[in-house]
Amino acid sequence: MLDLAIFGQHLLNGVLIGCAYALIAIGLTMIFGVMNIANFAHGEFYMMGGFAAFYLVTLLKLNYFIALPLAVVLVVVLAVAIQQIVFKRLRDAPVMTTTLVTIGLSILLEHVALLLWGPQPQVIPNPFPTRPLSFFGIYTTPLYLFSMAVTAALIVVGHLLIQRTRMGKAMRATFQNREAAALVGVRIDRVYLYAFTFGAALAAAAGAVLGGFIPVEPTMGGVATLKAFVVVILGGMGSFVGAIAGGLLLGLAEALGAGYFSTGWKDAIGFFAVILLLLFRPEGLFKRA
Amino acid sequence: MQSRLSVAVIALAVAASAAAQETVKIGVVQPLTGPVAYDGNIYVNTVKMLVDDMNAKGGVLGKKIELVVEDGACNPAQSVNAAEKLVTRDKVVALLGAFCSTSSAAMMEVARKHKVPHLTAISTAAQLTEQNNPYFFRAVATTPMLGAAFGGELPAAVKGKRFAFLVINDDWGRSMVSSYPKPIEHAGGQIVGTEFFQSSDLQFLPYITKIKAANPDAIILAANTQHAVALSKQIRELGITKPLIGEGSWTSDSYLKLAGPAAEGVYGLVEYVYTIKNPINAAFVKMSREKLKDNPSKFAGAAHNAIHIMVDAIRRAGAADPEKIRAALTKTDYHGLVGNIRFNEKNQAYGQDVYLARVTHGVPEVVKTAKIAKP
Amino acid sequence: MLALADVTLYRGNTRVLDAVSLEVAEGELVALIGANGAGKTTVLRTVSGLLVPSAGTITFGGKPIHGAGSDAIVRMGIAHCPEERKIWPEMSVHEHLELGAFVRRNNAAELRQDIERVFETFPILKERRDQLAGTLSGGQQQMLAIGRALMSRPTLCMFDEPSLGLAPMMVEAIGEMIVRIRGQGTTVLLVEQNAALALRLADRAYVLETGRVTLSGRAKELAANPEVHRAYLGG
Amino acid sequence: MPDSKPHPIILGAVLAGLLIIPLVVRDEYYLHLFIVSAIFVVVALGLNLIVGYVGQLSLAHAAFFALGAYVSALLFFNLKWSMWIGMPAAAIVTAAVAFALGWVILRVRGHRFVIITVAFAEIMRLVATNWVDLTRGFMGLPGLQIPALYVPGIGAVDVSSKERFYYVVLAAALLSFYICYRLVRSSVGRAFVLVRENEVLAESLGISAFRTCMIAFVVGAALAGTAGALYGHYIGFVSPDLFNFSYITIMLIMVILGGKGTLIGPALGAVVFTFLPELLREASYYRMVIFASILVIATLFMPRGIIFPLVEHLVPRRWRKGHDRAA
Repeated sequence: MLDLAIFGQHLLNGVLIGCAYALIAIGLTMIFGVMNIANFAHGEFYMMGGFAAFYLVTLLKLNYFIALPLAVVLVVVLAVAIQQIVFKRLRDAPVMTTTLVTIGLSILLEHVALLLWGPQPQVIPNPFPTRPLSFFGIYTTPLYLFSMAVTAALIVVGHLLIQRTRMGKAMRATFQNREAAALVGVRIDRVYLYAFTFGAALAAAAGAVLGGFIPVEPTMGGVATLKAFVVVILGGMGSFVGAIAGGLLLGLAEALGAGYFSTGWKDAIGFFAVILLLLFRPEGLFKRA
Repeated sequence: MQSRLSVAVIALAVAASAAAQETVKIGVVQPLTGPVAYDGNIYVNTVKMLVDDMNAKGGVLGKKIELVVEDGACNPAQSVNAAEKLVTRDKVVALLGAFCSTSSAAMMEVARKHKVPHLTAISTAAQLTEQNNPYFFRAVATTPMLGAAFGGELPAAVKGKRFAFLVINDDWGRSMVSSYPKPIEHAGGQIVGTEFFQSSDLQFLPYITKIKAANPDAIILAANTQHAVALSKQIRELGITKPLIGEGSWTSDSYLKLAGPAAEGVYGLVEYVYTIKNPINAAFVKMSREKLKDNPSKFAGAAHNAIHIMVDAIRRAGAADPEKIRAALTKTDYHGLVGNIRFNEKNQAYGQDVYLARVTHGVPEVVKTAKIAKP
Repeated sequence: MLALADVTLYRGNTRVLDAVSLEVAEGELVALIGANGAGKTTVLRTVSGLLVPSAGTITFGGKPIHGAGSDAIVRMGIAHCPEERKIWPEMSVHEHLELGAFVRRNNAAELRQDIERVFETFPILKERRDQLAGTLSGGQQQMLAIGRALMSRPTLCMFDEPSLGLAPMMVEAIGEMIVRIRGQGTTVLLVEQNAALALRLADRAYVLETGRVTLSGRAKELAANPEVHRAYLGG
Repeated sequence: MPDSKPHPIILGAVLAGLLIIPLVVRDEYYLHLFIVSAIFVVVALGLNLIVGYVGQLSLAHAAFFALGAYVSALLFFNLKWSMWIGMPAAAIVTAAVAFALGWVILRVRGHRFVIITVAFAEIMRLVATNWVDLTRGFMGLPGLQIPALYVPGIGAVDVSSKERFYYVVLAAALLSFYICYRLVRSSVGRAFVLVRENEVLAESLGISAFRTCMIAFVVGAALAGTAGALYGHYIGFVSPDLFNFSYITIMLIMVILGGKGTLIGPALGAVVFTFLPELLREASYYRMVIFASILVIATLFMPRGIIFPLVEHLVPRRWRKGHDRAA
């Protein structure tokens, strides 16, 4: 018998996590699309966003709602530095170089975080009441709803920025044909910088928002990167809309797969999908052929 | 005049340090990095604090004790490398540690090879003491021993029949799932669900939802701090109000602080909790609060047991000689933090107390004590 | 207006351009012809700042521009309508034109006006203004690429093989279009493999062979040159 | 970029140096590191075939290494097969798995290839942790032993001590080196480089890029599997930790910083980067930070690696006979 409340709960879990996956994956897919780099260090921005928010709230005693955007700002500053120091040099570098450098960077950031903040998992204190809310037997909390709303809002805002703004259009143009973009006067290094920091900002936002219920710790970035890669492949490498759809799909697939199939193998679902897609449908699931 | 005095002071200090070079070296392998680094660091800091205290009181065999600490990262290969280095290069006379059972399992082969006694007070995988390794000792109850001691008490303690497991997917979680059901069922309970989470998970909503569908009266968990915090919060957030019973860090200060209200009412099945009443513990708690600014956790308790049992053996051996220490260890009859500890023929500790503690107003209160029977 | 003096360019160990010198005067339509791989496209890419010459100078309006970024060069008034059109397949016609004016940071009214002007020149693009460029036909894509180039209000517009892969009728239309653009006061540098077309449209022409300028002169005279005739006009 | 042929005197000196290590190095800890180094020489040489010679970044290599360790361990526990059978069995199984995997993935290139190999490695890790009935999951398989070696005419020789096991792994390392050496100097080796440098050109010359990649991939995997079996038996314990991402990271560091596309480079890289993290133990907390920084900086600024150029620089040209021009 299918218990509807439980089924609903799985769906809700899937959407919540799916939004987070999407938010992290958007940046990864953009960096991939615009710079042609598979950034294995992307998840570290998610981790650093979480830590930044945690320390702003606990050490500086900042208001939670001020700390969240401020945390993103801090990570953006760092992302700009990383872009200028490292990623700038990766322009037109072979796949081997970019992959190795980003893997190295990921280890570096993880261990610097470990040195600075220790291995202890931290939960960002937040002003939301912890008492769960229930609708028809489906439980959630104000914080979950807030997180879902913020991630969804950021996804929409990100989408609008990419679709409507001058720089957003320049990014898409650069992705679709870099030389043509250069020939209308788009400064490619500027586009790289914007795409990279924008992606880092979204990942950091995910870390800051989710850090209220998924503890923040130095190793979380690596796991997030792998999931984000799965999402990017599902959605098609470089596709913004694909990353959103892919994120939700992976979140739901994992939630339902774990709920009705096997929790131990839930992570394998995505990786199998990745292999099959890259072999047979590299443009992702959502692109019209 | 003054300068001459300071020269004398320096000369004295040099002489003292020269004398101190004759030390008894004990090697420690714990995860200082990696997924369980937090708890590994607690262990290391506690051992360091206790050794400083012992040295202040004259050390052992008239020598200072010197700790050499290496990072094993909860990774078998790294732990092996660390142990090799400690034994062959630092010439330690005894090894403490490895946190994760897999690391201890790998490390004990090094101990056997080099004939150096190796004591763990944390790794609980049952098969560790089944390897016929005369150099390996375990000063902690295994999960099956805990299960045998307390499993039967659980239905009465939580006034329920239906139990579900939500445990980490490793030797610990799996041995819990294989050893607890029998005593529970014997006491009239039943198991209605079993879920294993991965150590890389910090988001448990699918597991919890699945457990919820089974509608248990209580959930039995195996998790250390980082998982325990996320688990208890997320379980409450999905509207499950049933009691939680955990092996692991469920009564440690770090957990209680991080989990906040979600920790209220949680039961911990532990080998040590800082609220037990005895003079050794009172002194230990006082020292920890002063030096480490924290109430000792279960891992601090393990550290206390480990270093005391080892130093006690060295003292009884009468020499800093690995073979003699090993022989002395087998004859351990140590009365300490959690009662009396001896080793059986497989070098497995027994006789100590274990506790069922319930978190009340943020403080773990002992609700039941049991003694580990000789296996 | 545009002058290349002894421009040399290496790619790896191969010399792609060998002391190329050429000039384009204001208001002229100059053609650059040559076989496949002669280096015609490389010349244009070097002028646009996509490539940096190893030696030699490029001046525009008397000022040296070699080494400047491609964005700065567009801003100076050089537009480059690239080989194979290089449209953005998943962006709309309208977006292409907007981005064509990327360097001008113009006000909205001016932008709208310019877009209307392109639409007047290419009415078919107006019909498809919201269509994705990838769905257009080859000729329409070429029109879009030209329209995009014109959006930066260039004083010099460079076309790279605009007739490539088009139906004969479309080739004629594009040729007319280029003449019209020149008629509106824009200087044109045209690269073509279709030498007959290029020599018919151009005032002057240069012949490029394996990275060197081998011939130059008035287009009519070159068209009459028997060597050129044999090599490039298929006669 | 094949290595130059070594001068016989150099070769002899190096071999002699390798042979006397257990006699000179009395510190067991260092001997332990030499043994692990030799095992990783086998791994790095294998990875180098696919990464260095055909130029595809495979992140599945650590999974093959772990697979080899598991195959040999499972044969040991379930069928009581000794390591001497387990090791070739591990090589055969990993080669077969690599062939099957290669059959589907060697048609893709670049990022797609990289990500598929990550996904494969992750799936293998999940299998090792979740197929508890076979692998005992996270509990791992402890108690592996190094069996005696039957030498015809002498009988059983105990090789389980470090001093003796060193010669076993040294033999494995030298044999792998020889196999790779013959391979890259054959027509297949020339095909490797051609495919790496210009696949279209290679195909136009009638060289199948797919087949060429497959050879490198399968031989590389077999070497990784062999090394995995040796490692498992030496450490005495096999667990899913072997699938950790840190292993592939260190293997890549060995190959890339050693000097990919050469033989000496990755081999020396394996030794250096087995010792370096251990020596950096003194720096305890900073170890991985230093390590990762080296990786980033070297990849960015030293595309030929560190060790091979150093060797080239230090060993005078006249000592190297028949120096090949870099491809």
